[in-house]
Amino acid sequence: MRQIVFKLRDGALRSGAAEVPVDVSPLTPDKLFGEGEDEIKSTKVWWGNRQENVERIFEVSVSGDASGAEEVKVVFEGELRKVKRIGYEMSAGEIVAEGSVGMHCGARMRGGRITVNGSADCWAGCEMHGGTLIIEGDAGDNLCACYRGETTGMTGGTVVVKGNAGECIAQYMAGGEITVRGNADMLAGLDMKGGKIVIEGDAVMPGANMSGGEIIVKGKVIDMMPSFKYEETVTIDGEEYKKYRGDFAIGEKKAKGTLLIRS
Amino acid sequence: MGGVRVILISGRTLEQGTNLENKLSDEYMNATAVCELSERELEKLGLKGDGTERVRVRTSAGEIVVAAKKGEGYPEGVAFIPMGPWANAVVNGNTKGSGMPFFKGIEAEIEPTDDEIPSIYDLMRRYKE
Amino acid sequence: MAVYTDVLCPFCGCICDDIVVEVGEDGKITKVKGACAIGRSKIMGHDRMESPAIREDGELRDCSYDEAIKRAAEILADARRPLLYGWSSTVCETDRAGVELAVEIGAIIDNTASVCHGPSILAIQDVGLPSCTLGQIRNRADIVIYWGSNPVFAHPNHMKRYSYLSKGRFTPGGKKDRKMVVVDVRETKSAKLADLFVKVRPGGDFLVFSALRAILRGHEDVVPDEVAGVEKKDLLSLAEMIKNANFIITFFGMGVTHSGARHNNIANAIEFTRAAHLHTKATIMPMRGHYNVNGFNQVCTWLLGYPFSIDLSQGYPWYNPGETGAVDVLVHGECDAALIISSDPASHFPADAVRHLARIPVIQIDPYPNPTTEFADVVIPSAICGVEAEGSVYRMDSVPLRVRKIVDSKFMADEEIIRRILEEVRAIKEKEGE
Amino acid sequence: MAELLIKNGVVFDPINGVKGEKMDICIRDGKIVESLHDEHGARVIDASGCVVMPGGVDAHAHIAGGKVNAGRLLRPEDGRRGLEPKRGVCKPCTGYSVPNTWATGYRYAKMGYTFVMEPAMPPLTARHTHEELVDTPIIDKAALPLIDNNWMTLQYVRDENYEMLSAYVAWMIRATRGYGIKIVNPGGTEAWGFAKNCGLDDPVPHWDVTPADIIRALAHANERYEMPHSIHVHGNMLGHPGNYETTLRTFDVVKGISASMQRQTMHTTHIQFFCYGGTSWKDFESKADEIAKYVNENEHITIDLGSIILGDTTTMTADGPMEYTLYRLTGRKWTNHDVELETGAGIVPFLYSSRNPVHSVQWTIGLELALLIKNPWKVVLSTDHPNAGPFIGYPILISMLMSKKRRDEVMKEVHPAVFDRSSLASIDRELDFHEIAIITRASAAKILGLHNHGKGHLGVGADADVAIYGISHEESDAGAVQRAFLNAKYTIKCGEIVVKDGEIVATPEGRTFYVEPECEESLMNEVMKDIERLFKEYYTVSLSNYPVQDVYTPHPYVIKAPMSG
Repeated sequence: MRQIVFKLRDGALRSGAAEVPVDVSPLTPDKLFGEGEDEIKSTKVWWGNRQENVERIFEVSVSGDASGAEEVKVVFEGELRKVKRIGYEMSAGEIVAEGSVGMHCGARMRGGRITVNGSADCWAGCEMHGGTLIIEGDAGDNLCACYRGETTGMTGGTVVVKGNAGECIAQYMAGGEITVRGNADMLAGLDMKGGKIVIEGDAVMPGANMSGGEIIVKGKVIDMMPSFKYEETVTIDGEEYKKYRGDFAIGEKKAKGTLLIRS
Repeated sequence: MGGVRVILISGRTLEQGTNLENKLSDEYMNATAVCELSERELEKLGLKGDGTERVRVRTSAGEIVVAAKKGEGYPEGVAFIPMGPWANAVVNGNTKGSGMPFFKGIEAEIEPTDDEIPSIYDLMRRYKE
Repeated sequence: MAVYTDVLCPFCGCICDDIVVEVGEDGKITKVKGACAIGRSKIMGHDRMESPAIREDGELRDCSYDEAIKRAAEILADARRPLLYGWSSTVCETDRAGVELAVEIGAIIDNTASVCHGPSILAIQDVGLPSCTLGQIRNRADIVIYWGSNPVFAHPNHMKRYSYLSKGRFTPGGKKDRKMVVVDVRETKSAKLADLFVKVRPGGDFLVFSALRAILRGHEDVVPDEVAGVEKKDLLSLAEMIKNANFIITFFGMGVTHSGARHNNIANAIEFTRAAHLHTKATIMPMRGHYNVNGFNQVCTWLLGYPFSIDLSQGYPWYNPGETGAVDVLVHGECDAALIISSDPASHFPADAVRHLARIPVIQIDPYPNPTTEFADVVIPSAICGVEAEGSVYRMDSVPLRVRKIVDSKFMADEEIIRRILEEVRAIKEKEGE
Repeated sequence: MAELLIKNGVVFDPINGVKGEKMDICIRDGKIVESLHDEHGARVIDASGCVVMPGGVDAHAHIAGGKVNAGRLLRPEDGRRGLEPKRGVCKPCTGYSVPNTWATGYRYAKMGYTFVMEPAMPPLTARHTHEELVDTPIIDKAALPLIDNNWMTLQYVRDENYEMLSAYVAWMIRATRGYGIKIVNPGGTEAWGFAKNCGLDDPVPHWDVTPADIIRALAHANERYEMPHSIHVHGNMLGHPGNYETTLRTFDVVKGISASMQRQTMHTTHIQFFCYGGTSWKDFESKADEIAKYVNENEHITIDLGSIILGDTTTMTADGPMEYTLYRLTGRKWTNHDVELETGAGIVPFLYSSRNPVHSVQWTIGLELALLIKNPWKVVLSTDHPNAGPFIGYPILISMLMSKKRRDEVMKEVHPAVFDRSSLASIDRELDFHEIAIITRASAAKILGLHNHGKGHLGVGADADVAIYGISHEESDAGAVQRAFLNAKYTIKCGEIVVKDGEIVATPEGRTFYVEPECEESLMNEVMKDIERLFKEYYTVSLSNYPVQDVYTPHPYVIKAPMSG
């Protein structure tokens, strides 16, 4: 087992009155498992419009050995809100972020596990295909959605958000499962085609343009879509839910989405 | 005298547009440092809405003092400030992953005040501090 | 005295091109005919920034163009995350130079669309845009819908030249051959002229579009009796109007892009248009604000593949409004220098964004002083495009036109200013041995 | 300018009858010359073991203008598929099927191409097309204005006033700085203004003319001048099962009209999309054999292939109703942009899937055509970029046309419908380098009439546009062929080395070619009265703001087209 710790140096991201984000997409178990300590420290990361050695920005410590990415644990420490693309495209191993993280955490992830001990900014788990993403705090907007122009978002994997989630989560979702313990803001599951979303709190206009998949809302629905059809009341785990089908705005043939709202 | 809770929207007006490239002028300030309210809201606030009275508008993003004016066509609970620096003093900058802040549909609280409307220079000075 | 006819108006996205301008012996404009009040005011001109200036000890000190350009280049060459913003009230030639500058320094480049019709662009990228040029509407449209848009104020000549009040081949009777519908949260001046006014509660547009789509696709049974403050019977009669039309156009404005679901409102408006197209010819168009806001989006798209909010820091274009928008990078305190051209973010950005802008070095290029000047560190006055400088512009319907130079000016044109800054930046980089 | 000598290459220059001969090419001041002034001072490229051809000429690729840009805008996801950071002399590149203008210039140059025809320029937005062409580096280019659905055209065709029509056409080509007459779904695009379409012999709604009338009249108008190119036709019913019959009838429309120059009277474009049999997508089949038969038997027609590259692409055409049909099939994104009084445009992303029987058969058709049409001078390689696939797929097509083995391999991977509904499996013909040189440069140059203006050949006086491919003229391995044609060893543009070892080393600006038909003044004055009325009553721009100004063609190459005698 190998552990690599990146501790953000105080003030390392400061440039005048600004704090310029750093892109840590090269710092995944996949990319680092075979590298020596010196190589890891001199890995280039983009900080604004120039590349820097990772060591200039993070204190780096490496312990243990690994024969593959799955035996690597990467830990990020410090004030991580301006640290972007943690675990970008990772396929194996583990990443733990000790604090709230910047945008695109776990985006395009295919496997492995990311734990954020804080909140995650927008586009966490975007276009995720596999693996596990646990966010102890809140998730920002476009969680598990897709980048501009794509028409398929998350296709697989598991995501748990223990706090609230922002707008447009899981847009164009096609597979996998998302649980939000708190509330989800506007348009959860927009354009959803498959997979499952469980929102334990409230949701605003969930399921618009849904053509497949399932959304379960345990709290209130604010602004129910006017283009869903009530079908029946069903019982899940001893609780009664109203079951709706939609979205009829896209036509009856395509309206294969299921929206379950606890009554 | 209590305040009222409204949904605040900002947008273009002809006067605002005409003075768009003359923003340091009094005309621009007169055109944009204004909150238009429906008769109902004005009644609740005990104001005439002739443009001589002032209100304080407060949102989660900040607060601003502007002139109160009667607006036509507004449903109850909706208030309007022409787009510009006074409106933006109370607009939240979080774009929620879209790049676009909420310039319209902002929850706001409005109350009468005797405080002065800040000039454009006062407003900018605030930002510099 | 000289008289210029068919002059193009450099104010809004309508770009009226039948203006008459008279110029006196002294080379000053004396009269503007055929323009709306806003356009006339723009062409006539008023108080200018007289000299380039650099801020020293808190005060602006007049200087030469050379000195201001050099200082601007130093600021930009030094920055880690510079923002180049504005670009909508200038010509495409400037925008092309701006893109080259952004590529050179690894900047974020963004235009005013990001606080205007940026959401419309995001929506187009999601679903597309069934649209047309304005002449199609003039000649064919029998239903004109203004949704969240108030043309009487924002585009005063729009109805007369291009839509409700104009006359064309299949609409020889003008407004007698058309019906006008206004959808808004308040009864605007435009709404008062409409044959049908539909009042939606603020933020409710998304729901109304979805209900109309379901109805147009034959599923009115699922729609509840009231949707976002609109009675179902009103939705049904609007849908009936649409089904019986020959050609419908929906013009939408910031009433939809600025509120509620923002870009998803527009995506839904476009989906509504597609549903209407099952019954008739249905088109939709954003009411673009600045005369060349579209032009910048066009230039950026052909040069960089994306229309606005582009981050070039890593050498290739990364496009992600919400992360790379001007408001985003300012509110997040990310950018460490800014060049603002033909725009005034101090007035038009939310307070949090302006606060950060006030803290970082700012270069301003503009014919006029404005609130952004209050904290600009370098100020470079420029010639007014369409009056003192010529160039390409794109109308709201993407028709490219060339605005003209009518009078001489002592001020440098925007394009030249940007090209000079670019040259200086290259010289600095060469010195640094990059 | 310094002299350049290309030594020891095996040269294929079909226009000059050079068929794989080892010979030297001398270059001075951007032109091919007989011999050098100073052989010792000249820069020498040793092309031993290489194939040398004139710079490639693309007769039909949508690379610039409002529609292309709307395609880029529509597809940021496509943009991300072709990202390349700035490097050396190159600016950043984006896009796979809809690349940015920089990438377009670089990628063509890397394939050894030096001239591209943008084949669909809406007159009202011609300025936009030219702005993008100017920003497309290295290559020379031209654009064809759409003149077939214009109200003025329809009116003159209806009135059978062909004199006025020819004057109007001349004015349009000059006003737009265009190269010739483009026709796209004549009548159908006008009908699309009210969401309708029409067939070759149906009356156009509100106009009392048929598409066939329009095509015939425009062919006559074109031949009144010594136009370098014939009418360039995308006919009616593109992409519909059973459309091959319409295609054959369209060919017949201009039969008997004599050309003013030594060339075809009609170039029919991306003909793959017009070779469909069957009555629906269920019994859809290739009719490439029928089309090839007609082309073999008649001299007035030339074609380009519009061959499919399997995979994702972006379809875009002025044929608005066709794109709407495609959108209804896919249910994905759809952009439509009708242009007042003139034309329209539709854009739909599309995936040609090897698992789909229709797409697989479509894929065979382009190859069938190239192999069944006996005379390669009637054929131009194209993908109707990006409609049937992006232009960077040309090397794939070349390798297929040169290798029966490669075709057989791919046929096994695609849907088996290709064995029943297409004749491709039974065709043994393999094109050689000479024939490839014809269909990728020489025939295109002749069909466009560019061979008289220095393009498509290496004769003395021609533009020094040369492609040197790092491959032996005896090589038969399809993979090696594909690699060689994707990244030229050298590309020389007007005497300047722009590509070396597959990398861009210089990015000069290319020229814009346009034609000036020379109409009699009195006739022109008369037609101007009609044009003035048209602008006043129906257009939303003033006549004086309509024509493209000089500034949009900073490097012009003007071809005069006098009235034909």
